Amino acid sequence: MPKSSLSSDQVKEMLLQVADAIIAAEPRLSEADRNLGDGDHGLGMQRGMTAGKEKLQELEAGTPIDKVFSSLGMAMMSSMGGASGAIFGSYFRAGGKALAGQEVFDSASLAGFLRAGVDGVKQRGGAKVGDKTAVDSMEPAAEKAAESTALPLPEAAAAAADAAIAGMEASKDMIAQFGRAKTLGEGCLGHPDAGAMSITVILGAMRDYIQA
Amino acid sequence: MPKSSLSSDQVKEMLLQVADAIIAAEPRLSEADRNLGDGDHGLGMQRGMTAGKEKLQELEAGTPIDKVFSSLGMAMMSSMGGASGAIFGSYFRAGGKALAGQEVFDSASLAGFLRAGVDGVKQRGGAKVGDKTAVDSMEPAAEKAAESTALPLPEAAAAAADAAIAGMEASKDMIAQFGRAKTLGEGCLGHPDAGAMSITVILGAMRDYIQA
Amino acid sequence: MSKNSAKKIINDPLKCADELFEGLVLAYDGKARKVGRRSIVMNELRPDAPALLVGGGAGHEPIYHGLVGPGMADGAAIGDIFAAPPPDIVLEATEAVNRGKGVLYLYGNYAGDVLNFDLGAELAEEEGITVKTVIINDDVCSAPPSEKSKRRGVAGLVPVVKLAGAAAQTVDTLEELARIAQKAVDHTRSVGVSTKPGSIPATGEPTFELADDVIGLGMGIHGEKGVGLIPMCTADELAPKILDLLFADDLELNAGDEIVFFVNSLGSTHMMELLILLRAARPILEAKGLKVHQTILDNIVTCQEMAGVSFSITKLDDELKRLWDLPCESVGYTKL
Amino acid sequence: MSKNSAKKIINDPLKCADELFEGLVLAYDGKARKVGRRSIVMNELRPDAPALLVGGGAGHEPIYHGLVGPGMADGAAIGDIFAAPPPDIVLEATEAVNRGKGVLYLYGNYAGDVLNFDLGAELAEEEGITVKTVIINDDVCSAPPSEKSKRRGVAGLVPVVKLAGAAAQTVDTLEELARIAQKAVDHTRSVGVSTKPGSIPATGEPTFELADDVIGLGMGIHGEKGVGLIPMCTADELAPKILDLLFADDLELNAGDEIVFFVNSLGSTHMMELLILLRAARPILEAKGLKVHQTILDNIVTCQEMAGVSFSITKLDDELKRLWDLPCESVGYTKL
Ligand SMILES: Nc1ncnc2c1ncn2[C@@H]1O[C@H](COP(=O)(O)OP(=O)(O)O)[C@@H](O)[C@H]1O
Ligand SMILES: Nc1ncnc2c1ncn2[C@@H]1O[C@H](COP(=O)(O)OP(=O)(O)O)[C@@H](O)[C@H]1O
Ligand SMILES: [Mg+2]
Ligand SMILES: [Mg+2]
Ligand SMILES: [Mg+2]
Ligand SMILES: [Mg+2]
Repeated sequence: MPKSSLSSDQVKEMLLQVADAIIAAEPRLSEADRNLGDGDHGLGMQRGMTAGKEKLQELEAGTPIDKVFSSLGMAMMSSMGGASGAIFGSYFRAGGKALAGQEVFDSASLAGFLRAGVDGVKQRGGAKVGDKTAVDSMEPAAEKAAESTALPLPEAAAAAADAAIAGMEASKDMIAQFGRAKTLGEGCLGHPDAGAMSITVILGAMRDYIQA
Repeated sequence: MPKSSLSSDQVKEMLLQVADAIIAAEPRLSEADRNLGDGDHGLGMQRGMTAGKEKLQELEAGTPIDKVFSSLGMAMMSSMGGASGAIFGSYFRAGGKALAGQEVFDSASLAGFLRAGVDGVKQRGGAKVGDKTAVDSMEPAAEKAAESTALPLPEAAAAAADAAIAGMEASKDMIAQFGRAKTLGEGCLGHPDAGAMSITVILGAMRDYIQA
Repeated sequence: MSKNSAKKIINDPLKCADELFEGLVLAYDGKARKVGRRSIVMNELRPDAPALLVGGGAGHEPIYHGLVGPGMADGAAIGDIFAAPPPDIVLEATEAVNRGKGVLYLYGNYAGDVLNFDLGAELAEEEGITVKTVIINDDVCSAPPSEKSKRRGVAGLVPVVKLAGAAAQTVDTLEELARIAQKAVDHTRSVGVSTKPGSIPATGEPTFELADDVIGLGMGIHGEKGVGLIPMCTADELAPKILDLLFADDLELNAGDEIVFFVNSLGSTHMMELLILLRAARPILEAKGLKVHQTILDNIVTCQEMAGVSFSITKLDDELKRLWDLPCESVGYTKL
Repeated sequence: MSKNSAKKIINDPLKCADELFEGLVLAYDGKARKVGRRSIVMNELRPDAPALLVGGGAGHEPIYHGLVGPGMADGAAIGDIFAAPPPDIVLEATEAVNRGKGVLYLYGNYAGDVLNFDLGAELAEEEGITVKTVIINDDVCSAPPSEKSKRRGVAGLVPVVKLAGAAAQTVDTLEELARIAQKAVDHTRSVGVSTKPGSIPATGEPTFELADDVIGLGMGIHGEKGVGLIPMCTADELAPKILDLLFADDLELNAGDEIVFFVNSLGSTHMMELLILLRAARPILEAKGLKVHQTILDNIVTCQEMAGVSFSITKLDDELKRLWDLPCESVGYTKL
């Protein structure tokens, strides 16, 4: 049954499913990075989410929502390394921080998480929309979620997930300014950014959990 | 027209043809060495015969027969290196020495050359018949030539060349005791020795020159 | 255990980074030790001196973590295969090498390394440790001179770490150490080519494609694009192409200048080819009036399965030359 | 120019030996010089001392000719690819290293090397130079201990040349030098494996075949047959197999013995794998009570394109340990 809001334990359950979705998507994510980078993005995300699952499972029942998110972020940051360890770690940590004090996770929380997350990433990495990075999925998802705070959570989550996909699609036409792909120039064209693809997997899995 | 004996200049001409025959046989000789050794026998022989040709061409007309042979041997020894540089260098040097003072090359000279050549090789390398080395072609050729001193040179040369082939064929059934193949044990079986194959090329080219 | 099509002698392809790290600690024969999760630090450190910390992803051995030793780096923070070390590993290494005089981070210019070392520096500053950073960006073909901050760090890191390591044995302040390291970077340029793709142990798949009849000119050590593809050619044709790119860059090289000339193999290119390339390159260097103070030929900056070479030039002034001539020892580079 | 299917950066495949030699002379940065046709000799030689001459075929770089230097060999006689140097090259090198105290020939046990060095020795004796010969035969898998004269020389030549090189810096007679070199040989054993075939530059063809799912256990450095083929396996499975073969041989290794442990790559096996193998091997050495005095991990004894590794153990007694601890420098191996 679609969930209109989540308890902290449900958030944890959701993030465990997010982790499984990323782990399952490893070959696709690595393949995307092979086209533009060094081919290890899926492996890094898999490593980060495997560590994240362990960390999430250790959390006591009722751990505050912000801590649930930031625990995942910390686990990713310290297990992954690489660009995406810092980027996705910051995403969940900064996004989580915005939810301090919140006892349920609803459409507004989603918007708050996505906005603070992408802002944290932009501050950390300096990339902006159009640079062919994960930001190209993060930013439209955050914008869409901000427009959708009046909608029920399942619809808001779906809208955000769709926006992330559109962002990833848009990244195909961009020339990279960050990361290993930045020296490819026009050689980038036609390939989506691997980190943006990870964001679509993450938001897709959140939507699936919320809608199920 | 078949030649019943050779002048020293004809010996030189014959050895130039021997050199060309070996150079042309390079792929076959290397292939034989790939089966049992390190695959370079043809290359080494090619190098040696190329140097040998140069040396032969520099010789003045009328250079004594023994010097013609030993010049080739010296050129091979100092350009090839490897087992076959020493072995084939010794063959032509020791074989040539036996012809000192001879003004024509006839059936008896052939027998003298082949005997002294194989004895020099045996003394240098310590291999005997059955050890799967060039000696397995050299020795039967020398024996056959010794039996054929009463025959005209073209027939004696043909008999020696045939004996060398038979020796190479026999080497297929031997287990190597020398050179790189010695650790192969039964893995040697079925493959002819590369150095023995070179001897068949050398004696075959001598026969062809003498018979032509 | 994932499949590994590259026929490598390993165990679990996903554990390569941890296991090679354990091997590396043993390779130091008791002169360096494991610290924390995945850092390596010399046992004997010069007291009251600024520290030199290097680091980066694994899979390029012996760099960076094989460059720890007397006269080289004091320690290294090590990431997973092709992944910069996470901030907590940077922190654990920072704490272990610090002797109260601060720590210089010296690493190659890759997004992941910059992000993680910066995060590590923030954590270290919270612990009261002063950190300075010098980023190695010697790869001429990755961006024009006007955009140096976009240039990658490649094989030039070896002479740079050697020079900074010598400085770390002699100077007393972090500022001095950083100044010299930056000078070593400013005086170093590299151009690389690739002939065969690399692979990641976890997948065994080639990380890029390269036809049999082409060479990637200016390619990075993961196969990042450079100046373009050129037809497969001879050593005598390739050496001047590489040197032309080096000479065209903004490091002034004048007749009489002394240099370190480093011919690096990406790993699957053998020493014979390095020697034949050196034979082609040296007369060109000499024709330009350059004096080779030291030649290095080795595979020190590598990439799993990858074949290719790079030339690095480090121009020595009096200060750098004095530092160069000090001895050093490490798993990756040793000099009497 | 013959075809060269191995995608190597060379020029004329038939000129590789000459050209790598020219490159090698340059790599020595003026410390060694070209002598005669294809020999390399140190410029500064200890006066009135017995000389150490090494040599062999090319294509295995950096050995042998890359092992010339202070504390290593005085000179090297170099053959063509995979071919021992001819006698006149041995002679030219002999004359150049001799300082009136005679010359020790130290090389690997291959038919071609024995034949040509013996011929060279005869020529040298004619010139009044005393020559002694010590033949390196460390390859355990090439013959049983009862037939040591049939054993090949493989990677163990590196510690042997290092020890003999140190001796050449310290002893005064050829007899002493030969005694120590022979002791180093007697104290050294190696076992190698191969995972991918080599090739000869002139043909570019693989010199042997090896299926993707097998490893040649005990194979020589040209792919010569060893103990047999085993299924492709992990580093943790392979290390004990190699060590068992070493331990089963006739070099007594007892608890408390100190050793040099050398993990060599045949060239296309990367450092990561050497490190992972070292991690697997060291606990087994320690369980036997052996003390590793020095670990060496490198590709010093190689074969064009070939992948594979070997373990070499040199047992140090007091005399060898003292010699081991002396510094040395060369293109192929340097130690502080
Ligand atoms: N500055 C940045 N801001 C946002 N995302 C970035 C930045 N730099 C890199 N990334 C993301 O990281 C991804 C690559 O991650 P990964 O392959 O794991 O790291 P690495 O580049 O170290 O191999 C890119 O596809 C991109 O989405
Ligand atoms: N002791 C020996 N006596 C006679 N022939 C020998 C001896 N050792 C080796 N050979 C010959 O040399 C051949 C190999 O020559 P080659 O491949 O050129 O040398 P290498 O073994 O140095 O690569 C063998 O096939 C064999 O015929
Ligand atoms: Mg990547
Ligand atoms: Mg051969
Ligand atoms: Mg990476
Ligand atoms: Mg050979």
